[in-house]
Amino acid sequence: MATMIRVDVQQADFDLSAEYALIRDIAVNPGAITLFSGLVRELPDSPPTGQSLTLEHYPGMTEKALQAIAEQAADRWPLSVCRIIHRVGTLLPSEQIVLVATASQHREAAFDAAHFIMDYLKTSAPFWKKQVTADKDYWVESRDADHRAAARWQSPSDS
Amino acid sequence: MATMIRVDVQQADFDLSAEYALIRDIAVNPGAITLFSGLVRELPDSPPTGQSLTLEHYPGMTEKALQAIAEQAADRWPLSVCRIIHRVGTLLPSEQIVLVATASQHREAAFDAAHFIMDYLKTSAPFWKKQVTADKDYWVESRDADHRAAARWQSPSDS
Amino acid sequence: MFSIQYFASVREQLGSAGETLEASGQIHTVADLTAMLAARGGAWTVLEDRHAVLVAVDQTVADRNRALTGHEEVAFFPPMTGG
Amino acid sequence: MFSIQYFASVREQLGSAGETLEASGQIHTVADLTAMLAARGGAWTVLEDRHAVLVAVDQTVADRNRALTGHEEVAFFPPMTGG
Repeated sequence: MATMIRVDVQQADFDLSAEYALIRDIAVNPGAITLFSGLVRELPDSPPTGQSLTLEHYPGMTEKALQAIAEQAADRWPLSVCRIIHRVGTLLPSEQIVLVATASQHREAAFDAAHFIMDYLKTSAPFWKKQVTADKDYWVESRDADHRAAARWQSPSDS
Repeated sequence: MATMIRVDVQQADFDLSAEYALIRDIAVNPGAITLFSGLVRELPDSPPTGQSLTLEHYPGMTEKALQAIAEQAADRWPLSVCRIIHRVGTLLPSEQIVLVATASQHREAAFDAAHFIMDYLKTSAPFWKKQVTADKDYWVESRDADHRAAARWQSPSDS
Repeated sequence: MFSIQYFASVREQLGSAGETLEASGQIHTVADLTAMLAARGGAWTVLEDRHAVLVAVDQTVADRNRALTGHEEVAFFPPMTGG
Repeated sequence: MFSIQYFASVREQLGSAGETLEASGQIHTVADLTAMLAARGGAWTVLEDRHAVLVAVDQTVADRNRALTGHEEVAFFPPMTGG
């Protein structure tokens, strides 16, 4: 089945509602749409004022990496639509960072594909987060848990 | 952690955008919001005109069943918001049937809780679907695959 | 008094959405109540098919051996297909 | 000519976002290129730490033993943390 794939890397905020409406319009007879939105968290141990998160990326490679992740998902699950938007630049707590949306005839496929894409995004798309607080700046470290989450999608025959 | 739970059973359509905006407003520092929307599928082997799906339910029990499913999810995953809306009555192809939305600090929890709720909904909430086509009406049969999907969430220690 | 409800295909097969039934000394469990209804014959015998028909007592799914006191709301319906 | 790019903490540690480097007969693999850069000493030695620094060749993550012809875009960066 042909999957409509679209990926965007942008500074601008995105409109989840508009993306959902578009998917309802273009998806071929979808029974199930899963949307995942990732937001900037506020660090509880630090004064809220002055907090921000800066997302650096590797222009050129980023779009290719997102496209490759979406294509992997489309190969693995019967999706009619696969949409990824990832923001870059400086974001404040509670702002939207990332949107993943999948449409399928089956809820299992829509859920698993969106979850897979998020797990892969964390470990294979060239984004880096710098956390800024009132008193210091630091690069967010890669988490073992994220690598384990991504590895979980590899079946024994893939490895 | 206290989870804000809200469930509704209604004939009226729902507004996913408004639910998402509300969750962003009320969720405590959410990092992850998962939304799942289930839509009426069009049957490919039957003329599109004249197709509809009628959802019957058991008033009184339905709300209790949805609340119980949401509470199970909230016991199992650290959710700040858990929202279920399920429509009843007669719906046309591509109309929205069900919305499940979860907010958590962690994407894993938001994804798994929403998926769990959908799987349980299918097998433990008193809804029944009647498919109407141009030439016949029939009750949709319960699927073994749905029972297997729900059973998958039971850990050995639960059973 | 039992308040009895029938839903979906069960409602259609029986041609009834519900009824009230006098409690009786013979009815101690869901299975007893079901047997009494099934004794009407015809479509009513379907109620004894545990795969085709589920039971809820006071709006919670219950086993056939669930005890009844005579004041419950008992519902019969096919396996659920929502979502 | 190699087009070399540095990102995130690697960029900050090196104080450089990138450079172009003449291809040379000594550079046959990513490991050779990395060794040449690390030979500058100081912060540059971090490039040889395979856990701390990943490499992409022509915008695809690559192993250190990946062959180079001298015309590639090579990027060095820490493990990714997007999403």
